[in-house]
Amino acid sequence: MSKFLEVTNLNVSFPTEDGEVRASNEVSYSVGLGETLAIVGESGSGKSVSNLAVMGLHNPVRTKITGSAVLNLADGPVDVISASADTVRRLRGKSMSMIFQDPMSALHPFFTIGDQIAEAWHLYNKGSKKDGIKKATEMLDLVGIPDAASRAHDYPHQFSGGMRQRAMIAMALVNNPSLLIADEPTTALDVTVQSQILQLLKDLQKEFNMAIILITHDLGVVAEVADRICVMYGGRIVEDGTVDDIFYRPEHPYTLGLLNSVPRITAGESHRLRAIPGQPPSLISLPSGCAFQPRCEYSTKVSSGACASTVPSLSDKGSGHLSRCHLDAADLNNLVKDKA
Amino acid sequence: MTENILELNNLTKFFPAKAGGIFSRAKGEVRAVDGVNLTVGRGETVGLVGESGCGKTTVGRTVMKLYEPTSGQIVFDGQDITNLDRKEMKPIRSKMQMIFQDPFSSLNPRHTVGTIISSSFTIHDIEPEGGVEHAVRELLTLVGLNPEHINRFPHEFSGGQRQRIGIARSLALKPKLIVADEPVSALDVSIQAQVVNLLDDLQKEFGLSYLFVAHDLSIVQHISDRVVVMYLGKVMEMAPTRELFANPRHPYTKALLSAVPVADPKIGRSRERIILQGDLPSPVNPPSGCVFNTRCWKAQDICRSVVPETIQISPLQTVACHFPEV
Amino acid sequence: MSVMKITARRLIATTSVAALAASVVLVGGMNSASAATAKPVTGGTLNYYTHAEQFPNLDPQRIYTGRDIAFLSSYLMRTLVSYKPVPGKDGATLVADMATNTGVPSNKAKTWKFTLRPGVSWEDGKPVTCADVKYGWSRTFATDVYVEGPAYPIAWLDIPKDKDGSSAYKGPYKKTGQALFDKSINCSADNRTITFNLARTVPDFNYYLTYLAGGPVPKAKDTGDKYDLRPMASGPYMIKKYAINDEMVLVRNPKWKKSSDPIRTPYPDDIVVTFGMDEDVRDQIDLEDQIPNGINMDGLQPSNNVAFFEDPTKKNRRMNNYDPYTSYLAANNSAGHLDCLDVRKAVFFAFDNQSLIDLSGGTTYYGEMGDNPVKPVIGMDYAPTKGNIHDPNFKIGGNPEYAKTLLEKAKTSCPDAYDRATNPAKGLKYYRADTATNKKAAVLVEAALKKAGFVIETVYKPSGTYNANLETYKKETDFLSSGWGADWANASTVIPELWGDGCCNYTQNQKTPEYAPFIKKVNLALVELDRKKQAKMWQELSQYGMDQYWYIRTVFGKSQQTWGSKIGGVYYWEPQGSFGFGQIYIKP
Amino acid sequence: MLTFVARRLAYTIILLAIVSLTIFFIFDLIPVDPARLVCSKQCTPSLVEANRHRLGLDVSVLEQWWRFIVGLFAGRTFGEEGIAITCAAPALGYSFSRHECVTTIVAEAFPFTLSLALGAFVLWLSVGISLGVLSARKKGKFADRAASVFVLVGTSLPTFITGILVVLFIVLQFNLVNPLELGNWHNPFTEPLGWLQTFFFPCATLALAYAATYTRFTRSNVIETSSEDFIRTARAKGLTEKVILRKHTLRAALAPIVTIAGLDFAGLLGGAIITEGIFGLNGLGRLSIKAVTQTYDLPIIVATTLIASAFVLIMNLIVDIAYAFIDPRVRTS
Repeated sequence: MSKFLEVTNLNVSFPTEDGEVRASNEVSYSVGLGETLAIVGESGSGKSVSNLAVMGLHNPVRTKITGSAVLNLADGPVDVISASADTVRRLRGKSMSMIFQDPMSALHPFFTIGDQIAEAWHLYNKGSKKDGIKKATEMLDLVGIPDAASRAHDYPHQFSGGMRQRAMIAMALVNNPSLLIADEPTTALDVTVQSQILQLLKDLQKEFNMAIILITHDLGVVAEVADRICVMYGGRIVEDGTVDDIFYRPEHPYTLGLLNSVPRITAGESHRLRAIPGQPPSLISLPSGCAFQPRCEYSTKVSSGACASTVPSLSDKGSGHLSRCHLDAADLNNLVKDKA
Repeated sequence: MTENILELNNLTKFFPAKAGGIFSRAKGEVRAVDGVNLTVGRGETVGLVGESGCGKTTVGRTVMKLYEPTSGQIVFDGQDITNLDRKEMKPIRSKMQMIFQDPFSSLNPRHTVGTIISSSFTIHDIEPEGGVEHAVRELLTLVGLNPEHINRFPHEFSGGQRQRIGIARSLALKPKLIVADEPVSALDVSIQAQVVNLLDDLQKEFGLSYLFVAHDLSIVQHISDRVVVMYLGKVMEMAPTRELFANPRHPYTKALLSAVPVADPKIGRSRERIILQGDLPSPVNPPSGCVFNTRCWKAQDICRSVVPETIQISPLQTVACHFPEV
Repeated sequence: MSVMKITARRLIATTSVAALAASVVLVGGMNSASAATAKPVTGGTLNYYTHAEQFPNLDPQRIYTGRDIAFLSSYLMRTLVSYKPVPGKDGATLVADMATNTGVPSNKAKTWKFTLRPGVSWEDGKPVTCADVKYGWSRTFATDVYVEGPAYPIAWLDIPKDKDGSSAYKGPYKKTGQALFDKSINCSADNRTITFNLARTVPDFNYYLTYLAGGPVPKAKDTGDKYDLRPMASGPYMIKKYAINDEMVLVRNPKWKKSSDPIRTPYPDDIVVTFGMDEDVRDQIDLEDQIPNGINMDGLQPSNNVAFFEDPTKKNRRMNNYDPYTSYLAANNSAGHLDCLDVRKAVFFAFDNQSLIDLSGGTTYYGEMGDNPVKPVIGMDYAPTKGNIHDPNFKIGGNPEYAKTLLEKAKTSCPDAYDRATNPAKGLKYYRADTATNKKAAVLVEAALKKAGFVIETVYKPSGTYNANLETYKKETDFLSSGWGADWANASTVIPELWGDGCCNYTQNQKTPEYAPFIKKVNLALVELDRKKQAKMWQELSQYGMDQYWYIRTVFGKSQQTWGSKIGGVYYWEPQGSFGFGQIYIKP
Repeated sequence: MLTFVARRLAYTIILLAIVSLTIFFIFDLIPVDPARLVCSKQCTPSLVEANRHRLGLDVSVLEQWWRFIVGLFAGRTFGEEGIAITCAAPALGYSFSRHECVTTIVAEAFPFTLSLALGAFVLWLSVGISLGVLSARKKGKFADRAASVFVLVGTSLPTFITGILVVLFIVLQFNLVNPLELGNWHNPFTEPLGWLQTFFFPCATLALAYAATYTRFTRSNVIETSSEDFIRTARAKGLTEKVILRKHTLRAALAPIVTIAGLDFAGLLGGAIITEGIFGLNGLGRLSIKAVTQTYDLPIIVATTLIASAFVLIMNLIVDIAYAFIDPRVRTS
């Protein structure tokens, strides 16, 4: 059975004066209805780029996109990469929606929250202006904004950060889309508000049976809401697996490093953090071979210097857990144990 | 020599809330910091946490005398610096340094790294042993940067490296206290760990004291000896790190901790979560009684009318709550 | 938008303006419109255009400029006596206008009598009376209201003076001293004969009556300051519209009778003056003959002169004449400045006059070196002086060697002045208005003087306020440049004003030992009734001042006029230094 | 909002008082004696003194200023004894060189300035904004390059050059306007064609430079706004590009233009000296420049300077209020 969104071999690059920025390289992932896929990576890992491509939000002139991203809609599949711009536009907001990191700048400062939500509704529904505001109020109520009927007439700057993000969600969901792409939706928010928003997303997913793609750098957030995780590094997916696969059976040295570098609130004794040395690579001049190789403490363990010369393939060691590393998962495990 | 490098006694900082225009009078005041008592011991790291708008950054800046305190007392290294003027603060400033959140805007883009770091010497008219350049190179080495890069400009460095430059600058005068205002929150996860480790190492090497202002509880837990939790300008709870995280006494601390996502799915799934309702009230018009009462699930009538006393629960732990957790 | 041309001529125009008469010095071989040979025709609209936004004044008692007197007296306002409206030398002849003759002097020219012609009337039909003339004269005394016009009546009429030198009569509005004034001018019973009683002999009194200021104003129509906008007409035209910054429209005055006016014949049906024309646009109109029935009232910008005056196809649309003005460089003769004849002479011989004249347009358009404050066009009062430009050592491009020898002489004759002029720590100061042209000129002056061993510094003063501050500057600077024109064909309006106790003596010569005998002779010359004898005295006085080098150099200026191809009857009216407006007609 | 307006109004009035007082002090400091300027051949001390009295310069600066302020509200009488001239309120002074109350002179000049400013304003806004939007939309393409040439020409050619070229070629060479009628006033309501004849070319000349600036400004604002997050949001909603541009981008991109356009317009209301000069328009700019350079007519200089600053201050107020309507963040905070 095919999943709702199937992204296959997606390449996104931007030609610039300094060279081609290869932001997304042979990226493949999929997400089903009711499922949450987290895409994890640091800044510059290309984690947002492929999703913007799915939404058709890249500047068509300045972006080169190849590969496919198929939405399996009720009336048949559509490849949003090859479809016409207008076709993709008609899917935006209706079949797939997106929310962004900074809800302040993502909302138009000059229009009321209600108007902005109603505008999205009017695109795909017939109704009077009044109906639109009514629908907007309904949605605001749904996302937990108290006194929604009067708050609908407020402007974004009159909302708090958390409420703005709720309003963004209300706007994204007003046409009942099957896919919600949430790009760092809680990064700009305080922790107490973050947990509210994450809970809201979970509740709404249940209610609407949505597929959610959560783009984030925060492993804590991922651990709490994701079903599957794709870890990205240097524009490539380096590891892809279930939450437990990634957190308890990581097969890529980068994933491992990332997990180790996060201080854990539950850890009893404070220990020295195991930082990953070096800097993330530039997408313009990726290292040859494995992009992580310059920072990888295990690269010397691979014979014949393959790490520096050959890009490892994203291989499935069974059970749908994929990793892009020259080292075998078992070998990696042994090396980690040796070190400890 | 006193035991504490820094003592804040009932520190208060109010900002006038203006409505604009030259004839408008102040409409009220933002009670950014409202009666904060806090100590930082020598060689100790005190984490100052809370959500945005809780006043933690204002505390840091008031300590540095970047803001004039409205009332209260700041004692640094045994000396009351509350009412010192700019000139009198100058010798103090060399012993008290600040690291900022944004490594992009806190470094002058037109100056080389060497100039930026050596400015600490020139401002205070200090000639370090072996000359300024030698000292700068040593500092660069110390924070893990290539000393050969002394003549490069800030934009030639990555975010983490820039934060290292900021740290090198603050270390130039061998300070006793460093106020670190969200020093890693602008950095990527893998880089955050590098900087946190660096701060750890430097503390061990120089016996530094840190007042570590951050919103990221996991980082604070990792680096701090003691943690102070603030909410709407007031200290809610203060405790040794382990105590605080293992056994939070203030409902707000508890909610805050439970809201922090844990990078461990199993724990995340199993633990009980407290999701606070609503948003932070406005600091211009804070709730009466306990400032947390509007979001507190344990709030009673008394919470809405009486400001809770700060209770000493154990020698090192205080909490300001009518109904602390047990 | 216009860049103000601060040429020497402009400076003159702002300090003083005048008219003169007598002998004609047409520029040899230059283009000048021939007098009307064709028969003039009546009809059409005559256009004038100017960059100025208005006439400086229309109120007769406030007018001092030759061009405006020429214009207004030709069309609008008659005077008791007028200059003959003809080209050439004859133009300086006085003719009776509203009066029946050019005046009858008696009592050693202390009493002058005039009689009004019958039929002379205002535009409202009322006759012009002696009372009107008397009232007109009285207005000159209202110095708190009118300051612009000539002030000869205050100096001449037999009215006592207050302690501060002002007249005891304060004009018709304050009426202080009215009885004193009433005694000085008498009207006959029929209100047509007017008698002026003067405090001293004024041989050339009747020349003043060519000024509009000496003309009548009907008391009933006097609107004070506002009379300047709408004066009553007595001439063949009257004002239909006068809007500052816009235009003036003159139409025929139905009450004017040819029978009462021996000198005017109105040709155009109406006359329109357009104000505020951009200078580039104005010149372009002339160059391309855009308005064939139009006349440029200002003259072209110097940069356009060559294009117009050297194009033979335009030869009937232009003229180039000596104007009434002399521009001069006055030396500060007071102690502590150029109080040394040898030094002043050295400056004179050091000057590179050729370059300076070339800079301003050359001898063709700007003017020629003069030898006198009095200009040849004035007639009998001018005679070439000895010395200065006629000195064998004078070189128009400068003679630094000779200047050096003079300076060497000064070292012993007046060591203080020598020291000031040559000591690098002191040096001479030359105050000039801060304009582009002056800056270029200053370079030439400084270079020439330095060559002769002088130390000189040019001090630039704000150009807009330069003239207003001349009284202060004249005491501080070592040189001051300005200009002057005679009020009429008598050096009595030149020499006392520039070197004596008149308005515009910038030489600071009053404290020099040479001044006392000079002013004594000036006062004698002023009351000399024998015109020939008087002329001789002026010539001697010119020579005297030039010998002292009170003026270091003088330049006799020229001016140019241009007009459209359908304009006929143009000539240069010598005494007014302007068009003879009254004879201009539109060619069919 | 009402208190905001009232407060700003009070603020504006006080500022105007300060500005006017400053103007009086400045003109007092300038080393020019207007009393001396107007007398010609015979500048005796008594004459200068009489003149000072006539011009009202024989009292202290504060007194001069106070008389001016009183005159603004109560009218003023100049001169005395039989020839007194009364200027009705609001009296801005009396010009002895123009023999007219300054208020009348200004009232005559203002329609020219207003016509010029308004005409140019409409032209440059419509041209500037549409070109700016076009070139932002076609960034890097031919239309954008053509627009950038226009911007270059418009911003680098000073008005005095374009103005003279326009006059010399269009007016004189092709005889589109009779040079003697250049600058004639025509009532735009009763003689629209005459008005156009007088004002079209000056407005176009003046608008050229401004339109170029506004093209550049609009272009960069539209490009900048297009990369704003909320535009991405609008796109993510599924809005068409047309709606995004018209509703979302332009609304935000053009808001700052209100401020600069208001102030530019206010600046022009004080008089466009160069353009008025070239085209012979007797507006406030020409009035002041002539008063300064030719007649040193102090009452006119004071009045025009004050009027120009009043326009700027008042327009500032209007712009602020307008901005509050456009940008809810200003309104509600």
